[in-house]
Amino acid sequence: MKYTLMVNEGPYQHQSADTAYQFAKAALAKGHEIFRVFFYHDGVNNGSRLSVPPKDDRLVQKQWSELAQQHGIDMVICIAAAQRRGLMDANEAKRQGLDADNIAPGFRISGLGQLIEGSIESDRTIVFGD
Amino acid sequence: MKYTLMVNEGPYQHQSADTAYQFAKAALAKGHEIFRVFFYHDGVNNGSRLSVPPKDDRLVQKQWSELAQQHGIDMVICIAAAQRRGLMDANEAKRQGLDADNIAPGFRISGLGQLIEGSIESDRTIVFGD
Amino acid sequence: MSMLHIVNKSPFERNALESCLGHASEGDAVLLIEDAVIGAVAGSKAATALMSALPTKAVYVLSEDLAARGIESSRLVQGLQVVDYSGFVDLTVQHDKTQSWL
Amino acid sequence: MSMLHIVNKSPFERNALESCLGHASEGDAVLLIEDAVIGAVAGSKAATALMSALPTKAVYVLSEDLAARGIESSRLVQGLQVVDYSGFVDLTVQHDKTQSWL
Amino acid sequence: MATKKFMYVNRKAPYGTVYALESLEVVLIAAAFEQEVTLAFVDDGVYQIIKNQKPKAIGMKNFSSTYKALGDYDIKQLYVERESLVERGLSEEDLMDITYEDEDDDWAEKSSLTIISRAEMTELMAAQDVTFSF
Amino acid sequence: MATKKFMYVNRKAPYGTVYALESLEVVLIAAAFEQEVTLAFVDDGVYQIIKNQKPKAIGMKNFSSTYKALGDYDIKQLYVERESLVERGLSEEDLMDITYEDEDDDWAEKSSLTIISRAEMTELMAAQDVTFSF
Repeated sequence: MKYTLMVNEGPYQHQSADTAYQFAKAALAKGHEIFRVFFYHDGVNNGSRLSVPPKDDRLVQKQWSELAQQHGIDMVICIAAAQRRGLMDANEAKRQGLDADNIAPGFRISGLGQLIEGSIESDRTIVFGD
Repeated sequence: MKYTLMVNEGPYQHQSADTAYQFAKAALAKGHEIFRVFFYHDGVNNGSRLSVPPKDDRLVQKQWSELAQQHGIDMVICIAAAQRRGLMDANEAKRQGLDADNIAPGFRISGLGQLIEGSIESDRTIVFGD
Repeated sequence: MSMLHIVNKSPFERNALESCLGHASEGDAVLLIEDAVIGAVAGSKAATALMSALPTKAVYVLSEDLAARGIESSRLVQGLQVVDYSGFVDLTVQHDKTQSWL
Repeated sequence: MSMLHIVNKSPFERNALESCLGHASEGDAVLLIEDAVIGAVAGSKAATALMSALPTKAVYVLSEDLAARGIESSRLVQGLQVVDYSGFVDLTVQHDKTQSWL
Repeated sequence: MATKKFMYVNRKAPYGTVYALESLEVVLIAAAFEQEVTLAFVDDGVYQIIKNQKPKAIGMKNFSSTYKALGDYDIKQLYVERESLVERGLSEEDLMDITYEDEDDDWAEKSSLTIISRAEMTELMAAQDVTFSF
Repeated sequence: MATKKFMYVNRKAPYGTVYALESLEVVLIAAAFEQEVTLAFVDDGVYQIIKNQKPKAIGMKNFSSTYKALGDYDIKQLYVERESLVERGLSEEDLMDITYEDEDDDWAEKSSLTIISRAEMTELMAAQDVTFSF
């Protein structure tokens, strides 16, 4: 089966991002395909590379980066939600006249159309949120 | 009266930050003092300078910066919560070996003791959250 | 010595108002802000709980949040008092402590 | 053609489970994850609603979330089925669509 | 691409959280994909389309007029649950007029809002292919 | 500095949200300030101190042992609401043993947990100076 996952909450505050990650791992282990993970609302904060939690805790953002790189998953951060919350890649930061960016490896910023397209292309769409 | 405000949610996703800001403005207009605003949990994301919402919407993060500068309010971001969520000032970023920081003007990063101290020093502590 | 209880969640979605009313003391005040204001509408499922509270507690509703959600004060449960942000500040002065029901 | 309903909120705190059960069709399945698993404990205020659903809907509970919250499966309402993440994935295969009750 | 039935389920009040606004942003984009689009207003979500929203004093943008523009995007299936209105002390008269122009009927202006029962909402939900919850 | 009565009200289950963990982090810091510290476990908050928490399979850190260490920080007033337990099908036996050593009683180990009624919790809440809600 081909899946699109939607993640609507940021790391740590809610379990949603952890649940989506655990679901993705379990689906991949069974041979399914994760076509796309779309990060919306505060979910965009999963894509920050500046996070440094205590050493005995998981690093949610890095787990996503590693999963994407190991399995070639397309991880898309919604541009409109990201702009509100201050999640920027180098291009966007430049375009907005900002002096820094904070996106983590394996994520890309794009539009909401990627969510709809993912849901059309996939057999299943699963929403993880608050 | 002397107030300490605690803000526990990030900008936009929840109204809490807006409510805290409106409350602070109303209290200042009546001659009260805002001794400290302490940002905890996802509230630390109020302190990002990389946010660029649509032009017809408020810029929550900048409203805080301006309020702090106009009234000399001490705005403290909890360091432990900020590390989990990727909110960094230049010092912290350097100490953690990160290549960027994203804190907005008027905020400073410090420990949870600042919250307790604020509540001891203030006549009232008001919590804004989800 | 009395407490101002602040409730910001819809009573149709969450248990915050119910828990607040179950733990507020006589003479305390309850202030509804943000999405909690929709519980103040007369005839709603939450109205009964508010009416039961009124004999022993003052209940206030924030006008700015009512306006945002299109609620005229004529629609509210009888006995509720409408305050604006300035009144919110005054309530935190009149009551020497606050408790937020998150 | 059937729906997998996913509920992740405590039924004591939010109306998500109640709304889900009020909108699920016969033959649908309901999966409790995250904080929603605490509603599956026998003798709890939420148990009655789940028992009423069981004749027409399958109700599943995620084992990893039960373990996190210290709940043994012997404590659950009779008739609920415990699945792990691998079983969660299987449920999304068996049911051709899902609805999350956020 | 195949055509699927997309439903956007709105269960939360506006302004207290961003979900109502950002749900609407998804719907506007979805309109370009030529899929079947249905909006459901259930539980506190019915407040999203209430009349006379004035969020200026809480510092927020009034986005309620966007619902009225949905007809221009060919989105005209907005379903509101009657029980959700009644439980909140509301009725149909409290909702905004949201209309579309029917091209098959000489562009007559018709309501996009349909008030349905919980039982009917249950059937409508069961008939979807993809459900987004906000 | 004046001494104030601080209460930390925990109303949410652990792991589904971060509030339980980050509440505990505040409490540990607060211990250094020589104020009166009381913890209240109400509603879903009673799950924070339940026995046998095993969050490893959801990828999270097990922080429940920290509650047992509170005695070392001289935090020994943990109040649990009986009605909240009962509504969730739980009883006192489901809770962790959380103890402190009483320096006034030859370091005897005593329970830090007190189960009280909702009416008693109401009185306790009314007696505080500063209330943090999580």
